[in-house]
Amino acid sequence: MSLSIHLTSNQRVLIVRLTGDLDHHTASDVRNRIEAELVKDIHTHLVLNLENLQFMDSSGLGVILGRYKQMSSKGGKMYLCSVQPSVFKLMEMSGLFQILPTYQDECSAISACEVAS
Amino acid sequence: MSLSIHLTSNQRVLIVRLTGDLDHHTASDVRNRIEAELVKDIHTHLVLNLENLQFMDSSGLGVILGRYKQMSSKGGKMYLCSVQPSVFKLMEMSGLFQILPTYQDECSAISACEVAS
Amino acid sequence: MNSMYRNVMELTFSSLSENEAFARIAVAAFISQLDPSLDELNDIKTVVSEAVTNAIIHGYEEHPEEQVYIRAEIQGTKITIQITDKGIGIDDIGQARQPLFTSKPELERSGMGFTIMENFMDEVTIRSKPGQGTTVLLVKQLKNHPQTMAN
Amino acid sequence: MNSMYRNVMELTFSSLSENEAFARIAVAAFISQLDPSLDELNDIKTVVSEAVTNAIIHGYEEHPEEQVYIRAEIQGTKITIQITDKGIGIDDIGQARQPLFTSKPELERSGMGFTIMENFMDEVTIRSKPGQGTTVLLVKQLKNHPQTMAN
Ligand SMILES: Nc1ncnc2c1ncn2[C@@H]1O[C@H](COP(=O)(O)OP(=O)(O)O)[C@@H](O)[C@H]1O
Ligand SMILES: Nc1ncnc2c1ncn2[C@@H]1O[C@H](COP(=O)(O)OP(=O)(O)O)[C@@H](O)[C@H]1O
Repeated sequence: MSLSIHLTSNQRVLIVRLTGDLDHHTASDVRNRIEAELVKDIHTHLVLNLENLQFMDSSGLGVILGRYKQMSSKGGKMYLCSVQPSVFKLMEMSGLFQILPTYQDECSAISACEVAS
Repeated sequence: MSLSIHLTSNQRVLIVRLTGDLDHHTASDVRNRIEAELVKDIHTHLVLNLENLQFMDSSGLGVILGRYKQMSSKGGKMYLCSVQPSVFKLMEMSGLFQILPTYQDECSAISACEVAS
Repeated sequence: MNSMYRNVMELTFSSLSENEAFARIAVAAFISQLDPSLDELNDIKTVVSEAVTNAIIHGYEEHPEEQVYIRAEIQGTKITIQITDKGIGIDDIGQARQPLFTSKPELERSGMGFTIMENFMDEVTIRSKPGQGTTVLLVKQLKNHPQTMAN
Repeated sequence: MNSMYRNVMELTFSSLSENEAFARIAVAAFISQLDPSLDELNDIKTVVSEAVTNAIIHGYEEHPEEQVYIRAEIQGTKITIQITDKGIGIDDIGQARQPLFTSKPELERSGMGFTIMENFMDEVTIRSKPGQGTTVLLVKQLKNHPQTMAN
């Protein structure tokens, strides 16, 4: 209820748009929805669009890191985009950007995936 | 903090615009601000613009009825305008509209005061 | 969420008028789990505001060292809210429930608090003893709403 | 609001993950009286979310019949928040505070909860006894803000 998850594709890039709050209660939904899509073996890369994410705590960091490990283990890329100030602060503080690049907008993140392919 | 009160004038009409929540905590501010203005004896009529009032309970009814009695006792008019659905429901239920007419917008309410003069 | 679902919260706070907004927002946030309509949410905020204001003004006569108690329970789609004070209590409950009756006209009270509670909720029960305090029990069955967000 | 101003609230709720959002919104609504900046409000919501989530996942291992307790106090512009569970407790508090340490990597925990609390608050005190439970005490002094709305 408090998080809405929207999945879409751009060629081999799975795009996940999150609206609302990402906490422990909603994190498992994010993991399950993404895994259910990835098992279809259509997508190589993952872009997480956080433009409409209002709130995130360390449970969000956990599910993002989990997806990052999953994509990396299969040789895929994962990027973030459109991170809002409050979420940015949390990510920066916890050093997430040292392993996970973030882009201004969805287009740039998708392009980065294509370059990486 | 939770209610902002904006006072302005149109000739002999005092216009009060409320933004936020009108409850017991904020009702006394409304009364005090209006009384402080009315003692100056510049205004004959009162228009309450509720376009940006998000919440109101029966303490709001009390302060509105108090101002209505005050204006009437001096032969002045008082009108409401731009009442939002949730506040409208409360006012209708409690029979407020039987004594206090409401108008679509501030202009119409001011005109009604002028006609009454 | 099946009909066996149960969730409870209890809230205690100082008898200060600035907590009226806090109390209604807290109860609304608790109820939000049921995905209520905006109308239902506003009704709940209004009745909580009425009962908490009564506890502060009438029960405790604005004594800030006193405490107001709220208990809210979700059972399936039924909401039960109890608002309690240990204040002066109500002598004549029948009179108190009358529309427009108020014991504090000098404070510009409208006397519509209980009438609004009765209109907005399915059940309103008042338990009160002079000198011991008052509990207002409010019950509402929410309609089931389709999820509004694509998910 | 002078420096002697004091306001207290206490909150108890079922150990259910849907109450994480409720708890942080309730505390934020309580704190709003001090007119905090958006940044301060978000910091408070985040640390409450961290501590409540820990109580639910670690303290009670997601047992829904248990209760989480919050006490929040405003003194002047200082906020003190206590989050308590009567759960399993913490053996080694020093280790628990380490960045990236988590006892539940299988649940994709990041191990950053306490680190975030320490970064966002002025003081973080952990009291815990194995088998008896955990209390996290969080203190923050708010900056004074000019009123942003014309009033
Ligand atoms: N918690 C309470 N403690 C003592 N008296 C109360 C309480 N709540 C209500 N009352 C009594 O019931 C009357 C009617 O309450 P209500 O309908 O809410 O109107 P109002 O608050 O405008 O007076 C009050 O004026 C008061 O005398
Ligand atoms: N309320 C609690 N009860 C028991 N153990 C806790 C509690 N809070 C934290 N811990 C322990 O401290 C560790 C670190 O907590 P934290 O930094 O929040 O990271 P995470 O929640 O991601 O594991 C937890 O993995 C757990 O072992």
